[in-house]
Formats: sequence, C-alpha cells, structure tokens
Amino acid sequence: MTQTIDKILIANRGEIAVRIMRTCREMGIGTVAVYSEVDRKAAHVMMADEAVCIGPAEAALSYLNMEAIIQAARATGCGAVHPGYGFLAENADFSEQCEAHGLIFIGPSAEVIRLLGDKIAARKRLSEEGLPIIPGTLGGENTLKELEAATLSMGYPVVVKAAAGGGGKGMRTVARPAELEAALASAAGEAKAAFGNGKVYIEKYLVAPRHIEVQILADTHGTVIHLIERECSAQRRHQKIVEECPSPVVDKAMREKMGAAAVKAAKAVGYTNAGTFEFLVDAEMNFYFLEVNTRLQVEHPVTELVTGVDLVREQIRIAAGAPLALSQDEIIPRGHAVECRIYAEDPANGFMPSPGTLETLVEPSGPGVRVDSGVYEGWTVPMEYDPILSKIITFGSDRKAATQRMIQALKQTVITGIASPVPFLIELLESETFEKGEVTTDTIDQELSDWKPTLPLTEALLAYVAHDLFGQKAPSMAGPTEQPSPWTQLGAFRI
Amino acid sequence: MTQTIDKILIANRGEIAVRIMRTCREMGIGTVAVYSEVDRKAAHVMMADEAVCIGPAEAALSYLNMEAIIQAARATGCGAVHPGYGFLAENADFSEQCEAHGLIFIGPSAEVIRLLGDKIAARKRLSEEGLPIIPGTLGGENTLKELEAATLSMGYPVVVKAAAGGGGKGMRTVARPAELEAALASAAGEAKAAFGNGKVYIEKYLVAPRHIEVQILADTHGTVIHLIERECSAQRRHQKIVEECPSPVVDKAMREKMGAAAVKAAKAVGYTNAGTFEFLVDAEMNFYFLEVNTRLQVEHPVTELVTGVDLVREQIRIAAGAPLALSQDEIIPRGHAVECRIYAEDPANGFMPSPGTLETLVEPSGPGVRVDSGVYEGWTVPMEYDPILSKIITFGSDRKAATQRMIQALKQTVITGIASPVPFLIELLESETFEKGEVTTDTIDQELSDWKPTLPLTEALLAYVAHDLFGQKAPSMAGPTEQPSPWTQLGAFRI
Amino acid sequence: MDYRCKTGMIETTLSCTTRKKGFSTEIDGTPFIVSAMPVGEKQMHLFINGRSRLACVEVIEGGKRITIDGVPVEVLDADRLPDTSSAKDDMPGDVTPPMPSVVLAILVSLGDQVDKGTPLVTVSAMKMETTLTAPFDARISSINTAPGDQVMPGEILVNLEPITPEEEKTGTGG
Amino acid sequence: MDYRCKTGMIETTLSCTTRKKGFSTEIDGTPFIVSAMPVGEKQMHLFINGRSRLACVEVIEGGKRITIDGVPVEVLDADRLPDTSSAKDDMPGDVTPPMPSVVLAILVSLGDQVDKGTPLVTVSAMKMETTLTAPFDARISSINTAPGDQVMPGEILVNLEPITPEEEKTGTGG
Repeated sequence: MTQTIDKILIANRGEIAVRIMRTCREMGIGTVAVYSEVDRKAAHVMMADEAVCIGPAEAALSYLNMEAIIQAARATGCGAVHPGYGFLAENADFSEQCEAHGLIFIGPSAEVIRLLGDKIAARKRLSEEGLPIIPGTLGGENTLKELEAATLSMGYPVVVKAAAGGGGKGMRTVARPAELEAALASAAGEAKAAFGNGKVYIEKYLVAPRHIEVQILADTHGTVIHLIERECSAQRRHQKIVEECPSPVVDKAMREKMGAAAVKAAKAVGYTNAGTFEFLVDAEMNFYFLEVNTRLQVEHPVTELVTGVDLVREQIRIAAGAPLALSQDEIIPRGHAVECRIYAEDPANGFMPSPGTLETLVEPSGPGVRVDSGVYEGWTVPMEYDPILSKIITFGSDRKAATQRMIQALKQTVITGIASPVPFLIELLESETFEKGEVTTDTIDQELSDWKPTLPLTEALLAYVAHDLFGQKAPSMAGPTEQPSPWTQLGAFRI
Repeated sequence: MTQTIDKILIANRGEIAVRIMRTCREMGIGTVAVYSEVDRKAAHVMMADEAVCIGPAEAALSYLNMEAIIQAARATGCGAVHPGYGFLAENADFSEQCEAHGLIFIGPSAEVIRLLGDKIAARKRLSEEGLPIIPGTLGGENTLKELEAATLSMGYPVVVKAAAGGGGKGMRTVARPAELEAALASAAGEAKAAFGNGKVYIEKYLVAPRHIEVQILADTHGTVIHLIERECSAQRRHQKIVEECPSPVVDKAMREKMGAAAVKAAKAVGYTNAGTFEFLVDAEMNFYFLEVNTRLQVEHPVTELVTGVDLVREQIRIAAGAPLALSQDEIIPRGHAVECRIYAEDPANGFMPSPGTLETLVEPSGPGVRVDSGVYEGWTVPMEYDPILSKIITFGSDRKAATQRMIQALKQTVITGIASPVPFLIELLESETFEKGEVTTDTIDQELSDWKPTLPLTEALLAYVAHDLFGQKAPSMAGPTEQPSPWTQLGAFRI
Repeated sequence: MDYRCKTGMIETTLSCTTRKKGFSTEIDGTPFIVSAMPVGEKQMHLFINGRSRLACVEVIEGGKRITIDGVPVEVLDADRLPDTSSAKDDMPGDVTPPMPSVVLAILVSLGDQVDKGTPLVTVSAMKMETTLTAPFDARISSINTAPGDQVMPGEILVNLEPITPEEEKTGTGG
Repeated sequence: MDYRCKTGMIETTLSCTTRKKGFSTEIDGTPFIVSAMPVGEKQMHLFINGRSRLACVEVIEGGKRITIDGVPVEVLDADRLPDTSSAKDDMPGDVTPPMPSVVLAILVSLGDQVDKGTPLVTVSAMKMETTLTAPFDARISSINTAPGDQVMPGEILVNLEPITPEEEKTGTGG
C-alpha cells in the first residue's frame, strides 16, 4: 500500500520551498525546484538538486502555471508534488491534474480541497458536523438587497470574505450598511485577482476575537490526530504576524474539546494529510469555526517545536500511504514556541510592502532559535510575490522564556536596504499586552496603527563618530594562508 | 532562602561564554565578560553588557587569574560568577575565593569540587558508594616499581591519567611495560602544564569501550535528578568530537540503572548544581565509573534538545537557592540529538590545531539545527586557547533523522582560512559504523587515523571555470535606497 | 573634532575629544566616554560609558546607516547635506510612491468634500490591495489618474485642498 | 578557451566552449554542460548537467578556493604556477611546521636506528602535546634542537637517513 517517493517537485518559492527541501534531503528524497525568470538566483533554486524555469515573473504564468509545473515534474522524473502554501496549494484542479499525470499531490484529495476551499460550502457542511459557526450568509443570497437584509439581521459590523480566500486577501470589514456595496466590490476584485474567483460571503464581525487554530494530521487509513492548537491573534490587516503554541488562554479541557471537534470534522469529510482548522474565539472563550486550510501553514514550526513532530516529514509519509507514526496519546506538548514573520514591509507605514535589495542581512542564532529563511544578503526581493523573507521561531521551557528568547533574537537581527517589521516586533513582544497574552486580532490595527520606531539615537550618533574615527578596517591578513603542513612532520625530516 | 542574581560575570571565553550570556539575557540578568588582550574583539566580549580586560594572552595571567577575575566581578557589581567549562571551572580554590568575596559560584561547593577533582580520591570514594570502577591504582603506589607491579597485575594495555585531568589532557595509553616510564613522565608533564598538578594514576585500558555519561541536576535542598545519558564515544586523542542523546545502545532498564547510580552517588557526596557522571561501557554493557565533571559540559546541548531543559537556566536557578523546577518523572526524553564539535584543527593530519583567520564562515541553519558559536567571519583564532570554534547540534524525531539533518548541516557549512573537521565529520556520520551506532572510543584513532578528505574535484574545476567566466559581481544596486514614503500617501496629495 | 549629524528632523552637534582607541563627547548634557573597535566588515564594537554595544554600520549616501538592537537609524552628515530641504517638499501630501502600483478604483469625484480618513483611491502593489485615505478634511481639486493606470514613484494621483486653512503649516506626516 | 588547473598533485586541462550563461567542457571523457550565476559576494550557483550546485568561491594566491558540500578544494592556475616545484622541496620530511611550538623532549639519540613509527620528539603547541614519529625506518643523522626550545615554522628538528634506499623517490607524505 505504501509507495516510494524518490523525488519531489516543490511547486513554490521562498522560505517554504527551502524548508520543504530540507526535510526531503534529510529523508534522502531528491528535490526539484521550479522558478520564474526573476527567481533564477532565489534561495530555493540553490537549495534544490535540480531546478526548472517555468515562466516569466508574473505568477499566473509561472508559479500558478499548472501545465508548466506538471511538465517540469514529469520531465525530471518526480513522483510527487509538494505545493507549500499559497499559489496552487489549495487549488483542487491542480491536485486533480497532478494525480491525472501520475504524480502524488502532497495534500488532501481534490474533492476535499474543493469542498473546504469554498468557504461557503465548508461553513455549511462543517456546521452540520457539529462545528459551531459564526452567524453569516450561507450562499443563498444573490442580490445586494438580500445581502443587505442578511447583514442587518446579523448586526453590524460585518466582514466580507472571499469564498476562495486565505491569507487575509479579499477580506473587508464593514462598519455601516452604506459601505457594504463598495466593500463587496473591492473584496471581490481582490479575491478574483488573488484566487481567480470573486465569490464572497458575509459574516458577523466578532469584536476583538482571538484567532486559535488546530493542527491535524490524517493518514489514508482513516486515522486522524490533532497536534494541539496555535494562537495567531497578532495580525495586521487580517494577516498573521506573530504566532505561538500553545495558546496562552487555552486550558487542557478546551484543548481537548477543540481538538476533538477538528478531528471529528476531518474524519467526516474524509480529510487526508496535514490541515488546519481555524477558529475565532470570543471573550467568553466560545470558539467558532472559521475555515480549514488544506495545506501546510506558514506558522507550522511552532507546532513542530512544541510537539517534536516534523510536519513536512509526516506529510510526505502520509502521501506515500504510510500510517501515522504517532497516536494521539503520543502527542505531548512540551514548552512554548513563538514565531515572528519577517516580511519586506514597513510597520511605520501601515505595513506597506517594501521590496528592494537586502543590503545587509544578519540572522539570529543560538539555543532555541530557529530561522526558516528564503533569502540572503544581496538578494533583491521581487515585487511580484508575497513579500515574506523569513520566519524566526524560538522555543523556551515556558511562554516567558520563549518570548524573551524571541526579543533577543530580534535584537540580533540586522535587515537593511528594505524596511522590516523587526523594530515593531520587538516593541510588540515587549509590550504588557503581549506579555499578558491579551493580544486579539484587533490589537495591532486598532492600538498600534500609529506606531513609529523608537530610534536608539544617542547610541547611533556615538557609533557614527566611532566609525568615522576608528572604522578603518585593519588590513586583512594579506594573502592566503599557507596550507598547513602535516603535523606528524612538524619536525621537518631531511633525508 | 532564594537569593536574587542580577548580574553574572562569565569567567570564560568563546562559544560557552556566549551561550551562557544568552540565557542570562533571556532571564533579564546582566552579563560581564572578561577577556585577555588578544580577545578584545572576541564574540563573547561583543555579546556581554559589560566587559573587563583581565590580562595578557597567556591564560595563566588572564582566564586563570583568579584575583583579576574576582576583582572584575566586584568592580562591576556582579552577584555571581559562572565558570563555564575548562579554565577555572573545576578549580576548588576559585570556588572558595568567589564565596569568600561574597560572589555566588555557579557550580558545586569547593569541598565537592576538591573531592571529585582528585580523580584518585573520587574513584576511591565513589566506589564505596557503589559505583563500579575500572581496575587500577588507588594512590598507594609511590615508586615506579610499585606502579609497574600494579600494572602487571591489572594486565596491559593500561592508561595513565592525570588525577586533576579532564578533556583528554595528561592521558597516555601504554601497550607494553617498557613504555610505562616515558608515558608517566609525559602525562605528568602535560598534566602539570594544563592543570598545575602533575599527579597521575593508572587504570586498565578497556579495549574499544563506549563513553556514556549521565547528566545530573542537584539543588541545594537535597533533591537530585538525572537527565538521562549522552553517548560520547566518537573521540580522537581521548577528546570527544561527536556526542548524542540518547545513547543508541542504552535501553530503558540500563538508563534507569545508570541514572539511579549517579543520583545516589551525587547525594552521598552532597553534590549541588549541574554535573556529569562519566562511565566507560564494555562490550557486555557493563558500566564503570570514570570521573565526575563538576561543571557544564561542552556537549550539554544534546541533553537540552532531548529533555527540553535549559541547563544554564537551571544552573543559575539552583545557585540562587531555588528548588528544582522539575521532578524525575517530568524528565521525558523525546527524539534524538547529535552534536559535532567544530575545532580549528586538521583531521587529515592527526587533528592538529590549526589557528589562523576565518576567511569565510557560513554556519548552517534551519529546522532542528542549533549552532552555538563563539566566532565570526574575519576573527583570528588565537593560538593560546583551546581551538574550539563552535558546535553544531541537530535534533530529529529519531536517530536517523537527527543524523541526516547533521550531515546536511555540515554540508551547508563553509569554513576556510583554517582547517576544520567538517569534511571528516561528514564522512564519519555517513559511515556504516556510525549509522549502526557502533562507534567506540577507539574507532577514530584506530580506523580513521589515515583519513584524507575525498575532494569534489570535478565540481570544483567546473566552479573554477564558471567563476572565471561569470563570477563578475553584477554591479550592486548603486547607492542607498530611498527611505520608503508613507503608504497612506502613495497618492501624493498636493495642497 | 566637531560632528554635525542629522537623524530625521533632529540635528545634533557633537564636540568630540579623541582618546586612546576612543573619544569623549557630550549629548544633551550627558557626558559619554566611548571606546571603539571595528569588527568584521560592517560592525563596530563600542564601550559606551563601559556598556558593551554592537552596531552594524553601513556607509550610505550622505552618511551612515547604524543598526543597534535590530533597529536601523540613518545618521546623515549635516555638513554634506544640501543647505535647505530642497530635495523634498516638506508638505505632508507631496511625496513619492516608493514602488510602481496599479490603480484599481477612484472612489471620489472632482470637487467632493471629504473627511479625514475617507477612502480616495484603491491601488494594488506587490499582490496587495490598499485603499489610500485622505490625511485631513479636504476638497478634491483634481484627479490625475484612472483605474488600470500603472503609477510610478513621483506621480501625484489626487490633489487635495484643505478645508481648514489653519492646518496648512503643521503636521509632519499623516 | 583552455584552462590548466592544478588540484594537489593533479593537473587537469579543460577545453571550454562558452554558451549563453554557461559553458561546456569535458573531464576524463565525461562531457559537462554548465550554467552559472554569481550569488552574493562569494558564491556561485551552478547547474552541472542539470544538477543544482552551490559553490563558495574565494580568490587566493595563484588560484581559487572552492567549497562544495562543506569540503574546501584549492584549484590553482597551472599557467601561473612556477615552472617546477621550486617553492617547496617535495621530500616527505622536508616541510615547515605550521605554527610555533615548544620542544618538550627528545626521545632519540644521534646515530639511533629507528623503526617507522618510533617516537622522536615531543612538542607542545596550542596547549596540546604531541609526539612526532619517524615516517619510515631510518637512522638519526642529526638532532638540531633541545627541550625547551621554541621552534618556528621552517626549522628542522631532526634529520633522518633512510635505511632502505629504494624508498627514496616514492611517497607523497607520511
């Protein structure tokens, strides 16, 4: 029943492609990268065993180009395709096409992706399986009038979401009925651009909720387990920026309840491979189903550090038909992990993307510090794709230790040439709100929208003068060093 | 009963000083580095909050200069001293001097260090506590004749060891009675130079044993726990080079037996803080007490990764008088960790030290990869001290995953300007002997003494030509990038 | 030795006396004794009044960029800067977009009176859609773009006329 | 274009034909098609017959040092090397110690006949003691050092006369 996977095409780029390739290599599995013309020098190309150029910069012609990707997989003799996150990761057609061409798609079946990818259908179906859902439209409303009526019955504010959504794209919060029409149009437009599907739906907007999600693993033999929850409430513009595992507010009873609900729903729809059930949690700790991400998540490392499981390894094993190596009882969380996403973006200006060249890049290291990076010093971040550069993840014996480690890791980081959220993240993690575990999905947008960095001016001025006076590099040890001679011949034998 | 430790002087240098400072910083504890004149630009100086120059390069005048170190601690207002490993870490006088000057010494009491530091006395005492010991001299023999007689009764080969030893220094294997006298003299000389004490003793040399050691933690309230074993059989010249946790050959029963023996002995001598009970294990899995290292070990990270405990944090907590945070039941090993020590040394020439300037240094990163480094690109490794540069530690769900991860991490590493064991370590870890867990303390010296690197000649030649033809750096994005303008003002408002 | 440095809008003059491997100076009345060593290619290690500090220093046009504890600061040489702020108009609205974008929608019409925060134009850059809002209460005096336009750094999309003229000289950013 | 390269004792000549962003050549009868891109400051990314490869390349005296998969290799330009091995005497014994050491003990006497592997001199360098042994069966023809001596790169401590003269021209190291 188990198939052998010898070589995998990674249909993605950046940090996630690099991360997947690392595990493949450790498993002795060959890797094929695909890249667009602007990514010839990208980190994921350098990490791969082989690489195929699949088109020009524009994603529609390269990373979203199913035909070119499948052709590359076949030409290089791959047995499987790992889609990463974003791009084609939640595209049921792509999963189907892969299987049709004899390629194992490392993810759930096309049917499951299709069902759960339509957020409207998923809400409907999973509420039937007992998952609590937020009041909202279920797809029957067709005219603006009907939608307006629905919003009025659920009460403002509401949120417009893309049915094919993910990553905060195609999402608009609407405070007043008068703004609904524009929000619907704008969300639909962004959704169409991002996912090729402009269908949207409306939910009641929960005020200051927490975003808590449950990681699951499901094999092809009907076994489903959960790997406890992650909290991802620190968001800007509906996009996660800091994640942690476990959640600072979930106790054992709630963990088991949420986990069991996710496992039950996953079994009901025949879910296979890794997936995430996302929930919003209100102030009274009621949880409401949000959506299922039918793929690896950006924030999967925090779960890996706390459970000891390599999720990519498990994804590959499951795809090959192997039964889960671990039972639910063996998932014993230990310690605490925090992840910060490092984007090319400017937190002092609404987190605007900031493409450009990484003039200096110093990444942190040391005990309990993991960096999943997709860039290097000198790399020019292309404008065409999601501007994620890397992720810093820290582990500690408890939440405080992990947070302190993260603060130190961020302070060790140097990113110049482009703006980065590092200074913002340091202040966020040092804040009392974060320390107390009180960050909600509204915190950054509402309380920190005017954030400006506190600059270390005095020290910078002193460093400026110091560099002027003493910054001349000492002449480097001129010339190459001699090859060391054999030790056993230190005593120079002459014949 | 608990004291507050606000600031710690780290009486060491290199990777271990940096590693200790990281934990201090995470705990909100101030750090003071000490450095010799050649170490002004050393990594540990840059990592510290404050730093004090304590003397010239020669260790006896700086890192072994108790008076200068205690003076520095007092001048900077430190409450405690962490000795790291090596230098003064196992010096009972130093522990005593610290306490006499009102400084907490982060380690066991002077009495315990003194007892266990004399390997002859320790063997005698701990064998009375039930620890099995290797046949050997117990200190009564005074003349060469008496020693010769003792060796003949235990049978050759024998090994001469320094009573004040550690780290393989002052150690000589003797195959024939005729070599005994020279070995005694040579070992005594090296021991005197290294530890200021030329006392030696003799043990029967076990053929191809394994080196397995048990990590313990003991608080000042009488509680002692063990953090399972580490295997450190991969040694060259009696010095460890690869360590792992857990041992590939220790089962649960033996783990409990060794752990219980170490805990019992530690309790009997009134041990406090972190320590390691070292054992040799013969082919029949009998274990014999070797010595106690009354300090943090180089290889402590493998235990940290498998148990989730930050040993430096626990050392500091114990020194402050806090009871152990974890009970024996809560030490649940998970997964597997491997450490490779990266020294400035040449494995193709008897692992001869290779000081010089690090012309290029690329350290590995990624999931499950930890680097504890004390150097940076451009740093000139001084000749005066132990040539350790850094340690690479990998974690995996099992031994195979951890080993594979290590092989990939080593392959990502670039160290030039000085020789490093990286090419050797790759081949060692890829060997069938290592894969099967069959490395003994003799393996490297006996089977790999003629090792030469397998050079990637073809690829290097092609890279040479490629660099010649295409290596011209693309002109860098000339000039600094403009500061990004506020996003909300993309639409350029004019008044 | 005197250094006249500019960080953002702030100009600071430091009178420095060099010492062995260092210098002393004063900032806002606080005395500083600094010793310094270059480390590697881009880093300086400092002792500032005895405190150890690592700074990443890059030479940029007109000065240096210094990163300390993860936070970059541009310190410019005020003596090398143009006399007045001629390079940029200091008006809050008069700035240059940092990257090429595509205009998706114009949400206002010529002559509209808008409150601070009213959405004006929706653009897309780097796969992300963002709505530009009015930085103050204003009247739309001209619209210079249309949906589908590729807009480049420097282009002005909408001109605003403030409604409360007393605000004219205040504000250093929205 | 021809390249004559030296790696250790091996000399290789590569006849290369340049192509778009790459070249083709042959080594020991195996054809290679290579495309190449410089990356960052010291790295080259290659496709060698379609296989992705990252190499760290440093320019050193007389050639380049290339690190691939953790293993550094020095590739020298044979055309720029001195005609014969004049810089170094190729004799296995006639080499230079790479670092200053202190002689601890001389374990042989003038005229002694020693077997291969016999300990000759004990020295200490970088806090570590090591015994130098005879690389072949030999007779001690002179001793040029004494315990306590600081010995420097280039100094010859002990001269050996081989006992089996037929070994004279063989061996490329102990």
